[in-house]
Amino acid sequence: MNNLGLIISALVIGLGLLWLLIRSLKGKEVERRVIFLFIGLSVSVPLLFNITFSEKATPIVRAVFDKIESLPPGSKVLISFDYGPSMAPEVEPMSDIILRHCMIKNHRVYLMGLWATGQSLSASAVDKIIKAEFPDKINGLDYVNIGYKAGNQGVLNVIITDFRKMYATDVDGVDLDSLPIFDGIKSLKDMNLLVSVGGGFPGIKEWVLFAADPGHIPLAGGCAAVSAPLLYPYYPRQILGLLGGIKGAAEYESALMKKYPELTDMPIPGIRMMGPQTLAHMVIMAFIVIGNLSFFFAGRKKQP
Amino acid sequence: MKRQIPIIITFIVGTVLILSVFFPPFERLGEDFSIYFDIIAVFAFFLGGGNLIRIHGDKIFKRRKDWGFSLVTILGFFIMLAAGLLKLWNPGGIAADVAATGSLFQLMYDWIFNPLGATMYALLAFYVASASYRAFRAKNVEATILLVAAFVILLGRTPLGMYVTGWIPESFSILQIPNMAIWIMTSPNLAGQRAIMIGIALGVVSMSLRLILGVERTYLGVDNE
Amino acid sequence: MNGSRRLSLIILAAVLVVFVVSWILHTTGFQGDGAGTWLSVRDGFLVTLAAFLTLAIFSFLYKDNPYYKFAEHLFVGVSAAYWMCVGFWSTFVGNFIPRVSHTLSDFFQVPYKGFNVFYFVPLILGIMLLLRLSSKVGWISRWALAFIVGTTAGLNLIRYLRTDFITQVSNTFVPLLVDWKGIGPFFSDLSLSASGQFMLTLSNWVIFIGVFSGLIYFFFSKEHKGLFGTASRVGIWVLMITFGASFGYTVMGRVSLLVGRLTFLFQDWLGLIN
Amino acid sequence: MKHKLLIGCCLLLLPLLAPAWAQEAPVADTTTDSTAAMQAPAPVTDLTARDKENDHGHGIVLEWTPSVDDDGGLNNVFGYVIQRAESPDGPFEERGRVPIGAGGYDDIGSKERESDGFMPDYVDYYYLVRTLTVDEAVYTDSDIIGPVQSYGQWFNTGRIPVLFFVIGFMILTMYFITKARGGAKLFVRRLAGIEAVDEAIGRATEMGKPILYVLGLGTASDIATIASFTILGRVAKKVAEYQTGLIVPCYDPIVMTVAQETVRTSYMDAGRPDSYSDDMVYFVTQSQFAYVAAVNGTMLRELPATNIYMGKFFAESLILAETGALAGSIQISGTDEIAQIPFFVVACDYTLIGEELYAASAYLGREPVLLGSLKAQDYAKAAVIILAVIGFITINFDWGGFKQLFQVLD
Repeated sequence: MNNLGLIISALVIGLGLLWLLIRSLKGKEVERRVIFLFIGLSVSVPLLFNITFSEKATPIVRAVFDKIESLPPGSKVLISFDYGPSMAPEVEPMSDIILRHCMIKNHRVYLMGLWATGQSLSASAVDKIIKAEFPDKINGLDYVNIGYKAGNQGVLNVIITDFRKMYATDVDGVDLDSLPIFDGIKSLKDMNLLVSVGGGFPGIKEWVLFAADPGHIPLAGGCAAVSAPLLYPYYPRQILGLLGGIKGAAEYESALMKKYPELTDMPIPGIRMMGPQTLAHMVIMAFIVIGNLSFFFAGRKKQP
Repeated sequence: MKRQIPIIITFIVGTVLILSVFFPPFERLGEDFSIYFDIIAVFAFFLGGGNLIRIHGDKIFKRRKDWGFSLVTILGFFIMLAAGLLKLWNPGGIAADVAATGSLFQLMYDWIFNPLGATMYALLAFYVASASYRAFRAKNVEATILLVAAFVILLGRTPLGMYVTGWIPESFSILQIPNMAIWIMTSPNLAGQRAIMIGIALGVVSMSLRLILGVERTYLGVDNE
Repeated sequence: MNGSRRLSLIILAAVLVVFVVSWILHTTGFQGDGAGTWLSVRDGFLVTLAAFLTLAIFSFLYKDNPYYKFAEHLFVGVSAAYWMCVGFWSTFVGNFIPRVSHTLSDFFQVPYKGFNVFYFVPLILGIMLLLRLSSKVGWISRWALAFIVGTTAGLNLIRYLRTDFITQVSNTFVPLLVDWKGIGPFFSDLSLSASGQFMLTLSNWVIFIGVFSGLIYFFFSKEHKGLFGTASRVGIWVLMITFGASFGYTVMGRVSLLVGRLTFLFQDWLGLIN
Repeated sequence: MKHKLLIGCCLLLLPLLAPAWAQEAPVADTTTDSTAAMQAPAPVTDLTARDKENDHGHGIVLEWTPSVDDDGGLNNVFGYVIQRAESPDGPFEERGRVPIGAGGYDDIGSKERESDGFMPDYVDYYYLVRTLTVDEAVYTDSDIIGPVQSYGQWFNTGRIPVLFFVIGFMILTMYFITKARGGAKLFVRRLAGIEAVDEAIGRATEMGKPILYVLGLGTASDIATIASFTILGRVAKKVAEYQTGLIVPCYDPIVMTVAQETVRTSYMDAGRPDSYSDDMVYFVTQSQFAYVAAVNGTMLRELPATNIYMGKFFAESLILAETGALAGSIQISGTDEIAQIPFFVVACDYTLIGEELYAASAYLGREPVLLGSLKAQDYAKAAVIILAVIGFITINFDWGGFKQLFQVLD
């Protein structure tokens, strides 16, 4: 289905563009409705045929993937859910895919949140990914969800010296000391990697200033597209890598798929959302190129 | 008299509001005045609604072109107005939120207002494309700069940018198109926006002063000077 | 003329058939009780109506047509009433009534917040505005306008000066050289990261020169000639980069709006994808 | 020339007189570990309480030195609780909590007498700060301080920089207006967008087609909309002279009222009061996309020769401009909505960028008073450039004080 759809859409859109190119080189302007038709097609065809593009991971995304990939199994990774439902469509694919990757690599995962809304989102991630896809993982041994605590960056200030000062129990009310996953874990400094997914306040910036920097702990981040440029100056010294917007999520998903081709039925919301957008972008760029070619080769004399 | 009093009102109200910022006891004046403005706006709705009925009613009675469609407007207007003001089908009665689930008002909002608005908004995808095709031509230096900046950003937001320039080593990573796109957004783009913003701020300040001093008065239907 | 009339009748018939078929298909069945059946029939109609209105708006891309006109006129009527109702309940009943009348507050079941004589100011001004409809005392509506404009001018003057002007100016004070560590490291790391001083330094220069020349472009009382003209030209270029970049950046967001609408059509209406 | 220099210098120096502000207290990193967990921590010291400055009362500022066991010593501090009472013997109620490392708290109450959190002025309050550990039962209270009262100030010194700018700008404007009234010739550069308006009206007359004037989505409380009225007044006058059609669909009822007034007056000034009808300026709806849908329809049905968009515009800017281009109209636009300027620049024939929109109203009038205010704007811009250069230099010599002069306290 996917291949057939790809071939059909490539043929339709490719040949169409070629026809337009030839036409415009002859000096004929492209009618607006044709452009509209192309945009409509380039968005609906990938939607209908579920066409996706494999993304090539940019170094800044690659760095996060490589870090999780290169950590030895059983490494301790903390994922913080620092977002709410309104930001979720854009950043939830990131926390999902990173959590999944950690599970595949058999890391020990600690989930928490600096946003009150993060707690239900981390709980749903546990149900959706760990319980559904990795049923043999044991709560308290392979993963734990310690939930949300109020205090914004103050929380980080405390748990960088001692988890137990802030968190007496996990979300289910189980004493941290009775959880095997917390054996020998005193503070954030015992983590091999911190991941903050969010971007508002408190978010990645607070993780840099109050945890990663003072504790010299590796930190990776995932954030909405709008906040990515603001976080860029922290890379790579203070953030080892960053997933920016749905595109970052898509790049990560494709890196994971490439590494583990056996994961055929893994949900890939990032890549799926990128499909229509990418095609539409390319069509728009093709139109700009065609417009300029016709302007230079054919229409120059006629244009004002 | 008819011309002087409005200008004096503008002067007094404007000056008082400016001064209130510096004197804490009067700080909330601005807030209060904004609430007054909202209330005045509700009265203005009568003007607006009345005007709408007049324009479309006129079309219907005089059987002007497309009068049938004006009937659609009038019907839509009155049904929605009744649904909202009388809270028809509202499960909570008069105390409930006007858009409570199950009310006619909410149904019309969800299935008429919302799809129409969202679709109008979605038309933008088409217009963005046609505008870029039509306007992004390297006609002169300015247009070329515009074109190149837009193109780099577009490329940077698709996988294509990475495929083309991904091989460039990390130490020259600025030459990778996605990074170049980020840099354009954070540096020259920021500079341009800031220049415009400072300009606008000065323009607003100057215009406000002109209004308060009464030298700009077209809005009163009075010609300047 | 006759041909085109016949064509539009055929299209109208086709649209009606599709509408009715869709309505029937989306009516998920007849539940035992009357209420369930009614809800199902209603929901089938609403989904079909929403899809019809969506397509009617999209048809405008081809050309102006009666279906678009219908959707447009319906939209205008419904939306005008929508905002009137929201304004009435939230501002008039929510803010005004609780400050002027205990009886009315009780009637509308909103908590009475105590009488405040100042709330008669907007009442009086609002009535003045309505007097516009009379040709004899219409001039008095200008007093209300003068009040609105005075408020606008006073509030905006300070607001813009504080947030846009003063902060933006002070944000432009940036160092010209960021962490100078010698020529070698300066040119060997051309990346956006914090260790790439070259880009950090370049960015600061670009921001400074960009703001500087951009402002020069906005000079009105000096002829743009000579050195001044060059600076203003650089200013236009910076503005053009800004416009191009913002335009390109927005495209993706706009496309996702269309994805949302098409998902409604393909998924909720036609059931083609899940 | 001397005057100009003097005024310029004054404007530059004004902010220097404003007080500088201290930066936020640095937040400590807690890096040392500790084993003593459940021992009572040392109390906070040097606790002070005073009225909050520059407000209308109802606020008290507390400051203290954190416990020695916060980031050091026993290292068992979890946070601080601020408690308040109306007598030194209590009862104390909790007013707020702050995390470790914090050395201050603003206790701000409600100003509303009716509300629950009302904090009256001129009432004696007593405060203490409790140093918490993770164990709720283990804590140490500080000494009780007080009495302290909150009260309002008459003048907000924190906003002095703004006041300086307001006064400076006012002096500049007044100066140039007086000068212009005195007959001095003031040059104003050409604004292509505005010159195109006259041309476009002529074209519409030749073609026998109307002009569509869109005031945007602003309300009468947007300066951009008010600037647009001035331009509308001018357009309407020309239109009345040429006997061309004019269509002004409005989004806001108050804007419609003002626009009707403006257009009517222009027709009167042009000596054609009978050509005016209230149907030219009408209300559409107060909903963004419904308004756009209707204006779009109007464009394709009436096929106006010229579309003028001036005022506040949002996402609809491109929908309007592209439909207008499709209808083959000449398009002139102007907005101060930064995010929308790119779309207008791309899709319209002429665009007034930001500040140019405000300048246009002065430019159109050509009256000395208005031109004088433009001149003042330019001087302010020159001052910005000079300030930026000074800021640039001071930052590069690590003298941060200059930048701090621009801090405006809320």
